[in-house]
Amino acid sequence: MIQTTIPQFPDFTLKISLFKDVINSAEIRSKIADYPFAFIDAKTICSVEQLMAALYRVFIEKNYNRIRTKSLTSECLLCLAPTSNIGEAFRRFGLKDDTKEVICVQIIPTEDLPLDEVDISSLIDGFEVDMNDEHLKQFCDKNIIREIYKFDASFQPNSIEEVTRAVVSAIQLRGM
Amino acid sequence: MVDLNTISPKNGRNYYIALGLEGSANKLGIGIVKHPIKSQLSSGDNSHQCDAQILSNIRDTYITPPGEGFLPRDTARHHRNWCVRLIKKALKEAGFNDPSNDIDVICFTKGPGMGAPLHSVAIIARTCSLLWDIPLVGVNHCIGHIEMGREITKAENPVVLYVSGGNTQVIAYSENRYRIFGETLDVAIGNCLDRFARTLKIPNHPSPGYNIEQLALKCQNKDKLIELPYTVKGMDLSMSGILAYIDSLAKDLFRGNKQNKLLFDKKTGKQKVTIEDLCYSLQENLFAMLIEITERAMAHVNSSTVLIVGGVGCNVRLQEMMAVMCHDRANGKVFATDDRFCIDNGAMIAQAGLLQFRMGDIVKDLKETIVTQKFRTDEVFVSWREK
Amino acid sequence: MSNLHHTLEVKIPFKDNRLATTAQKVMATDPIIRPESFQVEYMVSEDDNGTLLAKFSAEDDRSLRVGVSSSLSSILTIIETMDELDSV
Amino acid sequence: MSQEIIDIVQNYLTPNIPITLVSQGAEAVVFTTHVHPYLPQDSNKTGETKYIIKYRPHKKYRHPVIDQQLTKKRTLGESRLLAKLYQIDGLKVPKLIACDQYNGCIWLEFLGSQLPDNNGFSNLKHFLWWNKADPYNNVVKESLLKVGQQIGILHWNDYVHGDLTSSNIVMVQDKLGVNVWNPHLIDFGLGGVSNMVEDKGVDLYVLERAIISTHSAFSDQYVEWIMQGFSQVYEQHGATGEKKLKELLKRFHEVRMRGRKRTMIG
Repeated sequence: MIQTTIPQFPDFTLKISLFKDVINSAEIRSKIADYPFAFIDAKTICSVEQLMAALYRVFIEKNYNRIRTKSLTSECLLCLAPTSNIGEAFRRFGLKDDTKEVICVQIIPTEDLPLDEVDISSLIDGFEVDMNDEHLKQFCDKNIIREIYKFDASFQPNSIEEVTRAVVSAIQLRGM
Repeated sequence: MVDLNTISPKNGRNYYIALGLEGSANKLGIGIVKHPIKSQLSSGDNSHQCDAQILSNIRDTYITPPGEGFLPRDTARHHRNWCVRLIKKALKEAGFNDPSNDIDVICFTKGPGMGAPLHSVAIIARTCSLLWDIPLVGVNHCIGHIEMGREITKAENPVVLYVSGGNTQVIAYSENRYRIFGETLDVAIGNCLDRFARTLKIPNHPSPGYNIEQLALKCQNKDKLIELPYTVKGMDLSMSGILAYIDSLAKDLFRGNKQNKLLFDKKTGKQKVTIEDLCYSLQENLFAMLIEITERAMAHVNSSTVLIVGGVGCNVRLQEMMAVMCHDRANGKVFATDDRFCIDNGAMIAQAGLLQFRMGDIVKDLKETIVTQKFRTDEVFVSWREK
Repeated sequence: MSNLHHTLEVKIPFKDNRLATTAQKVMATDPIIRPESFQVEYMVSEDDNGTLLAKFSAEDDRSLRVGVSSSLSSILTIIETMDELDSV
Repeated sequence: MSQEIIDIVQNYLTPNIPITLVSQGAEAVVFTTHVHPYLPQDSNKTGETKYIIKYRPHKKYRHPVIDQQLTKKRTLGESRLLAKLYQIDGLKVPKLIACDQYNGCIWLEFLGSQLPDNNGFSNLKHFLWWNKADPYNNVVKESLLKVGQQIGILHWNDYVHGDLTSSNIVMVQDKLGVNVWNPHLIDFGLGGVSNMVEDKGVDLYVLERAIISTHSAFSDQYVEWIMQGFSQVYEQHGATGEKKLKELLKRFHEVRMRGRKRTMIG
């Protein structure tokens, strides 16, 4: 599990955990509204850098523009997307009933720590593994990522680093 | 080394007298300038410290009725009708009644500008030169503005923003040339303001640009700006697109075209925007672009001072904005002259011409007095300044 | 001069040869813009003293009229300058 | 003035991101920092990595509405351009890390290093001065051929730099080869899409003037090598390449003759 803050926005602490062989994605999906988490389909995330780039954008929009979704965690899904279509962002990055690998992102006001501790593992029926590039590389699906971010056919990345570069650019330049 | 005393004045006098004739656009200007002999001007780089005295500086502007621009033929006729009278008046004001003896050199605007008006003044300059047997000097209009500005403000090596009816240029001096660093790619800013004034049918007296400035000052909602195209391209800028767009807005306003959501409220149809708002937005937009290309040129030659010349330089808002920019750049300074010199005048032509004369640069054959509508600032070899 | 059939010769009397020569020099300076349709030559006449001779030729009456009127208005300006400002 | 800007940017970034001023141009102010904008501290791979922050300060002389629109448009424009250029095969530009168009801030990969025996930062200007003892050595030749190739790739893909001086080309030491340097193009503030032969001619002319004004003794050979590298890119594209190259070199010659305004390069 990663616990960190975005240097420029220390008022919020981010807790990011990764689960594999999850069997109750359908159940989680139905109760999504009750939890202050973002649940992300790990197939769509190729590196920690991609996810952190999106979280950075969440706080930029929050502090200097306006967030377009209900909460910071839902905004995280939108900020992952290459366009500002909220519905599509949720559909693409959110959990599907059969999602096996799940990323769970918690955004907690730093001063509320540690009170706001919620035991995620009780909710997610799967095995928690280290949230790192190595696991993400295993779980991500390059074709889905190519489709979501509409990579040009001529762009044939031969490393995760190159995929990350393209994806981070799209995230930073979303929809404006 | 620059020796500004290369040529000595007539009859052993210790001062030079130059008569300047300006008529490149709708302003006819006659000026008489006196330079005392100063020993320190025999060396060093002091062409901006001639202790010039303006003995006379008379101007008559050809004003056209509101909604109309000035045509070359009519402007030339105006200049022909008034020029001789103004020369006589200027000579009297300066206390000279024997010009062939009192005057060292006759300077006239060779270009750039409108052909017919330039030509009508050149005819008179040539005639006086032959009658009085006094040498002639052809002056570049823009260099006239620059040298007058430098002499009045004592700015030694400023970046020059030349903004008038016919020109929009950012100029910096280097290696004996006034080099153009950025310029308009289509219409000059003065021309742009004048044409918008015509669309608004506001008076041309004292000048269309001045009247736009007054309307802009009366703008009520200064925080809500009308968005206009911002077209700076590297060191250059273009204004024809902005003019076309704001003209269409003004016409929609006059016709009460309710479909234009920008001008009329969707539901109530109430007018949201006034012509004062249009004038204010146009000025803020055009001036912001001018200052941006000026700042870019200043960064390029790392200068922190700006001299604004040309008729539009009288605009107080432009001067204000330029001052803010200069202050932010290692608290530089902006220099501007008042409308005696900012607007086309004869004294500026006399000043620049006298500098050329003192360096021995005079017309040898009348063919050199043929006027030219196109006369780029960097075509002139600036002999009166250090390399 | 081949096809410039429309011609006109104007004699302008000046006080003396000095002023006539002055006028001739001033007017002869400027180039002809469209030589194929209009030409003019200025000379100080030998026989009558102090007279400027202007020989106009043009391809049609319109360009002749336009050319002549513009020259004459310049010459008028020269004369006014002489009247008002000649120091002699 | 710059202290005022440093305070504004430091306040915006919070003390968590200490910054060092690198340069202040008319357009933008450039800082460096060791703190990545969003990667968790520990996984910041080398810890020692530096990042560039390019900040477009608010211009007090401009009406706030114009200022905001411009800052947003240009910050986004430059970021979008960098992202597109990064995907062009063979073109070396800094990686885009983050972009905050509301505050006019772009985070970029830091390129370049300090040249040995304090010859300064490794931009092309200093790099050529560093080699002035042996001005035509092979390292210089290879490097300048590569500089030409980079500009060739940029122009072939119909992009122009807009302010191509020798300070906007950074020499990056190759990880593998000893004394092998790869030129990268930086600062696309005035760059953009253009298929205009004139704009490309001006790009080349600006670089030539920059090299002449700082390395006049050797500039003929240096410019020749650059043009050689430049031409190689076009020549790889067969007949159309040759045609376009001829047209471009002709316009470059015209711009040079016309003494395009930029005759005096800082």
